Amino acid sequence: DDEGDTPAGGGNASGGASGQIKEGLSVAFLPKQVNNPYFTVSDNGGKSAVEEFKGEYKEVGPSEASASSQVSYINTLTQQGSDVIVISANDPNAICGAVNQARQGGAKVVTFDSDTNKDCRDLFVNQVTAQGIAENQVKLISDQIGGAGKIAILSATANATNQNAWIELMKTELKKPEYSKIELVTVAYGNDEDQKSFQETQGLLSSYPDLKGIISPTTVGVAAAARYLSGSQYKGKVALTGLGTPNQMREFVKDGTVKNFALWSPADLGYLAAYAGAALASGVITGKEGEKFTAGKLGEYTIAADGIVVLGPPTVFDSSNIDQFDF
Amino acid sequence: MVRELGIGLALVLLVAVTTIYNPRFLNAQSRKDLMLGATILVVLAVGQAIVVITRNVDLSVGSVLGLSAFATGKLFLAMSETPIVLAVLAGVGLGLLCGIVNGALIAVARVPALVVTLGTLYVFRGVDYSWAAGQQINAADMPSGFKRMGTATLLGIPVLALFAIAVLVFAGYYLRNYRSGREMYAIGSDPEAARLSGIPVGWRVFTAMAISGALAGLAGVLHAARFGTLDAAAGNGIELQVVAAVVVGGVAIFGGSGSVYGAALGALLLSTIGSALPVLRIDPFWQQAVVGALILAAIGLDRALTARIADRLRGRRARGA
Amino acid sequence: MLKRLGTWDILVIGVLALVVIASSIAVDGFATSRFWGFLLLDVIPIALIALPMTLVIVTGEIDLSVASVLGLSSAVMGQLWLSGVPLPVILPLVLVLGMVLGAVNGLFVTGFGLPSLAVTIGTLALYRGLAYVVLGDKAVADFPFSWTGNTIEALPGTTIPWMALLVAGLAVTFGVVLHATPVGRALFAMGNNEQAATFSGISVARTKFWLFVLTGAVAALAGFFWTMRYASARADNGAGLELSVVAAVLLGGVSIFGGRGSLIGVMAGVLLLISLRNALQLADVPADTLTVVTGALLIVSVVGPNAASMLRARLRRRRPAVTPVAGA
Amino acid sequence: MPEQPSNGATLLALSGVSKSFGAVRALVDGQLELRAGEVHALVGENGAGKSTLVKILAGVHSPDGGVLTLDGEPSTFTGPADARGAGIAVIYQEPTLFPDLSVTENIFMGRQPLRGLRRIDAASMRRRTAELFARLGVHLDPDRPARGLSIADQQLVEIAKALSFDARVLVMDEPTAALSGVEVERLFAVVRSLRESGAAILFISHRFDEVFALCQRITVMRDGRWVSTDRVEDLDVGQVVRRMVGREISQLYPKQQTQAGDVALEVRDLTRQGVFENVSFTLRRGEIVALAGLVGAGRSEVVRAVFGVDRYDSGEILVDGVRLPRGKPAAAISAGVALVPEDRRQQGLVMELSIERNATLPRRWSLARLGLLGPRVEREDAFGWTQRLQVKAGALSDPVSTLSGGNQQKVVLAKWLSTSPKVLIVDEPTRGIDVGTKAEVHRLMSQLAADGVAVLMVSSELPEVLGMADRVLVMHEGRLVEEIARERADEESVMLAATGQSSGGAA
Ligand SMILES: Nc1ncnc2c1ncn2[C@@H]1O[C@H](COP(=O)(O)OP(=O)(O)OP(=O)(O)O)[C@@H](O)[C@H]1O
Ligand SMILES: Nc1ncnc2c1ncn2[C@@H]1O[C@H](COP(=O)(O)OP(=O)(O)OP(=O)(O)O)[C@@H](O)[C@H]1O
Ligand SMILES: [Mg+2]
Ligand SMILES: [Mg+2]
Repeated sequence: DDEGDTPAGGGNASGGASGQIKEGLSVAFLPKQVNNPYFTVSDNGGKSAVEEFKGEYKEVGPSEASASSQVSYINTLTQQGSDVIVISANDPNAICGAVNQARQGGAKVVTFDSDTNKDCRDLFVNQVTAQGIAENQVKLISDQIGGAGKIAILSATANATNQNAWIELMKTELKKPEYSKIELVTVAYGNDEDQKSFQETQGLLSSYPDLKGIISPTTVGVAAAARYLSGSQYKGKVALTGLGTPNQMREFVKDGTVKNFALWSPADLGYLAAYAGAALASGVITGKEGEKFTAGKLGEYTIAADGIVVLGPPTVFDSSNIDQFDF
Repeated sequence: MVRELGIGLALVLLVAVTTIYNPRFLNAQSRKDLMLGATILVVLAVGQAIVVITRNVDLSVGSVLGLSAFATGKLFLAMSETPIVLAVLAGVGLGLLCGIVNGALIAVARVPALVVTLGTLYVFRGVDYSWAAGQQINAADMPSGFKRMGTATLLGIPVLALFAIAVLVFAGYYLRNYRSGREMYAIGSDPEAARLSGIPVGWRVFTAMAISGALAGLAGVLHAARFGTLDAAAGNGIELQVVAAVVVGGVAIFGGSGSVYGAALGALLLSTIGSALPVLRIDPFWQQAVVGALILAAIGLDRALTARIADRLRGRRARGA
Repeated sequence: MLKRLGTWDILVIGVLALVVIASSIAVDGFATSRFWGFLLLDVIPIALIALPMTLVIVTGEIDLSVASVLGLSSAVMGQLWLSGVPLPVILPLVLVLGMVLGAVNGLFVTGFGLPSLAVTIGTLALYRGLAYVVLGDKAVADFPFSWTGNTIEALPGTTIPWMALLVAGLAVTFGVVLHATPVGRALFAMGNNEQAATFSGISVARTKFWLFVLTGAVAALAGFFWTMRYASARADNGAGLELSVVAAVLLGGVSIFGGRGSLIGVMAGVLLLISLRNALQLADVPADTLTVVTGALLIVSVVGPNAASMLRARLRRRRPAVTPVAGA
Repeated sequence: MPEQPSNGATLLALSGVSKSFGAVRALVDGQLELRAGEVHALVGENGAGKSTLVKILAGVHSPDGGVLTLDGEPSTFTGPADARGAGIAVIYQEPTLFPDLSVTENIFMGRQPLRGLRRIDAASMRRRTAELFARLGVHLDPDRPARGLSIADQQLVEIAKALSFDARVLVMDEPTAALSGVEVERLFAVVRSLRESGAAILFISHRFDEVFALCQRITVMRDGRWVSTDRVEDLDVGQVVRRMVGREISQLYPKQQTQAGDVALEVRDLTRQGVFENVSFTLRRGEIVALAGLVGAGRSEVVRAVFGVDRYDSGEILVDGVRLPRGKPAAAISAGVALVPEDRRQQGLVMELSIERNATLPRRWSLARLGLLGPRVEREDAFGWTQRLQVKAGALSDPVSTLSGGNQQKVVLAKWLSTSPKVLIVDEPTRGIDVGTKAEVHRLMSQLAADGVAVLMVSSELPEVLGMADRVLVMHEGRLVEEIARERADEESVMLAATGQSSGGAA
């Protein structure tokens, strides 16, 4: 990797160059759960960013995804005086108190992947806009089923904020005239557990014999659904798309179960979050809407309303490009 | 036998009701899914039943499963040409090793199984996590032959389920027809009397723990074959489900009675509930509560049955002299 | 007073002191009042539930449903709050709920004579399931700060949360009940030998029943604390906590077969478990290693004393030990 | 008397064998010689060390000292499996069945007949069980579980188990204790045929008629020591008893004459289906009433029901004219009833608790001040009675499990005497305690009766019954069959009633 600026967007007075980021910042990544491969990839993205701006990187976190143990780790980071805490929240509220204590102690807090309440953090690095996901997913499934038929959604948990926002927008999207022949019959919840998602897929296909397609906007769900389909009589007959990682889905794209699916780059997400945190800690930005900063190789980003930075549109993976990715 | 019959009946009833509601619940695909869904729990329940029959318990099975599943993946990563037989043996061997650790602590140091296996539940899982270090092994990393095993069928029965059936039949036959098997029941029934009868109590308990470990190891390999995607969290928290399956299956938690067939039926019942509730479109939030209520109902029923039998026997005691 | 402590209590307290001293020297930030403030907040729920759990295990039973009672209480709190019930009313309601849940356990165990391990595995699933039924996957988070903030408020001029003081008070109460009252004597007696206890005029079943009720109430109280501390009522609150509590109680020297243990040991065990965990966390030891350490500690705590006494026996005289096989 | 044995070779012998459990010296000098074709009796008081000796023969205990010779070779057993391998079959005093397993499996556990691939041959196992039962005249379903068998049936299964060995040495520790005459006769027939085929048999019993009818030689033990071994022809019952006890029996029972007062306890028509039926009796202040009968007659069940530990189906119990509620020991205690149970290890004491806590357990509430038990309250209180009963212990805070059996028994007595009972029920009060202490206990009971306490004593020891009681109530198979006044009570009258042969009797 070259660590020079990418000439995207061009230098602007209020935006900073990466050169202005202080050296030696301590940046801690606190994923929902260590040992979760998705977070391992994105934290490693963050690690390469921290190495670029010569900070101290570390990853800490609980081995089970619970808010209470995350709080304990936030407390620890507070005591250790971390400059930047990059966190993916297990609960939007439960960690608020601890996070705010960390901020009072001088830390800058950036959430990524999964946000807290907006007054508990300085910035939220969003993988993609909800609107973007909704448009993308509906378009993918519509193309696969030929624009007509019954579809279902296999979501994560019923209270997953981002999932619910996406599903709402998908419903709106489906009202558009070009999708008028598509009917969304139900939303099932696989709780982001492999086995549960697997069983829910099975249940969907039993309950709706004429189901044409499934959207599963969660990596666990789409992989479980794909695995179910590929080993069943529905393989190739029921379309499936969603958000998944290339490594998990490669198999199913190659055997024809899944035509295409989408995802952002988790590594880039971590990378951007690290830069955002460093920019905050270095005083390059304060978190106000409209401020700009440069995130290494990804180029320049602008802070949107409510302190949100959006990574970019998702990548669509299919058999032609999937082998170019490894995460 | 009465107990097994009761659970079998409950199972038939559940399948019948679900099928009436939605006939596709019993089509070829769905039958296969049901069997596959039960496979891992059945294998674990068989091992757990053997342990519980000796008046012990093994809470570490979930962690052993996770460790073995991940090891299988790692093995294929290191040598993608590994023959399937070898992978299975490796997984079983690793599980056996864990079981030996448990068994040695319990039988040699003479400490309660509950505490030891609660400890190794943490230790094995921690080792698993450190080893994995957040790595995920994907379906693409596994040889296709191994993955085919995960979905292939033989005479309409999934190959993985055949493993479970083989384990079940073998264990059932062993417990019924071999001296050491019967001695496990004797130990659970009255450890002190077992000692007086010259039964090598420590050694048998050790063996039971080792078997449970080995079967958890096998379950890990089956998990790897079935799910393809692996991380270190496989089998997390499954131990209570396994104990529940065993208890629902009529194996007395204080040892001495019950059968592996009952335990397997218990596992089948629990996993079938898991599959049936979505098909019945029952609010997913109710599922866990239903499972809990069922466990209570099963052990309550079991006790009622035992009490009735005891009463009948007491009545017969009117022996003239 | 000191000479009344058992050897195990002294050992646990000694190890705790060792951990504290070693960590103060080796781990940056350990010997700070802020660390101990955080630590005590983490200790509170486990310590709280460990109190009645100690009594339950001393009588030879176990209650694995405590964390689910905590979760169900939290869920019910959330639902009540959503439907406009004020918190001062919610608190007693939740305590009553905990008592009812505990009574169900107690009924199954003492009324129907079922093994508590099996019963409470069942209610562990049932209560957690009911928590989801009540609140679904929602989180209720709009509790007033006057409550959530006050729950974790420190005593003026210190970092010690006032709740910790409350728990300490409860611990003293439980300690006195267990070690210096007729009730405590009865608990030890029935844990050692239920039959002999019955022959001494102790109502074993009734005592156990009320113990389960008490455990339910305290678990519900812990649920209230949990909800307030994290300002979030959720059905999955405290999931898996039962194993931590049992581990801490066993580490404190309570015998899983009943009849042996002390509350001082248990409190030292809880502190040892949490302070070791937090200290290692502060020293950036990965979570995986923490898991291993927890398990190893538990194993050593049971194997250690046994191995020592077996060794002593072997040294003294060579004769076969008459030990029944370990039970479930 | 049967004919001479086929040969007299010594199969198994013990000499100078000793065994201690902590401070209890169960066996000091055990001697025994079992010859082929001979039935050998071992007699001695409770606690003389007979069962301990049996367990050494069975390989359950390894002796602290002494020699065990098998076919003339010194050997050691490291476990029950060794003894079994040497052809020794043992019937233990307490049945050791597996309640969850079938009767057949119980008989053949660990030695099931095998067929190909070392599999258990269930059919032949069941067939052999049926044969054994036929031989013993037992009517039991071979497939029924052992749970719920009566003590007698359990004992029969144990006998069948021992017979199934085809053992060279058969050891029977009180096999007939729970059996009735018919079964005893069948057993004896089987034992005699075994003897004729050249087996060596050890027979332990407290019934001298059986001993004299079946055995060729008698070994007497006292306080863990061998006393004598003689041929039956050279002995009579009186000699055996003297050797067992070591002194004249009359010295043992210092009975004070007392005046019977008001009725303290009245039991009316107490019935528990299948256990005891229509038991009625009264107990007056100052009286010692003995409840005699064979083991298994239901005496313990009756007194447990009176105390409220066991349930009963009908009838009523009055203390000082006030009815006791059912199933509430606490109520019985506060009404002034005390029960010293027969099994001190299981029922009398909490073995892991200290002496002081055991001794004060029933009175823990009355000792508490403001609901609290201070650190010294129990010790001070326990001191009185333990001192008076001369409990030998290091400290009162030691666990009661560290005491010798006799001292444990004293602690149980102290525990109940300190409640100042109006009605004292003692079940086998002197089981397992040494001769000296026994006299002390007897003196104490006399003293209490003299002080106006009503004493109900369950005892299997006839001399104790005859020596202590003002009246003897005799139970047979769950019914109260006789009431015998002190003057008319003798060994014969009590034994006749107890074995159900008195047929009405004069009362
Ligand atoms: N496991 C043990 N631990 C401690 N003491 C024991 C143990 N077994 C026996 N004793 C003691 O050893 C002594 C001898 O007991 P043993 O059972 O051999 O007597 P016994 O002659 O069989 O009496 P009985 O006629 O009542 O059966 C008794 O005082 C008893 O309490
Ligand atoms: N566990 C049991 N299950 C079934 N029946 C039993 C059991 N224990 C005792 N009995 C029966 O109850 C009756 C009374 O037994 P118990 O031993 O109490 O009599 P006892 O006269 O007190 O004799 P002991 O001298 O042994 O104290 C007997 O017929 C016996 O067979
Ligand atoms: Mg004896
Ligand atoms: Mg008796």
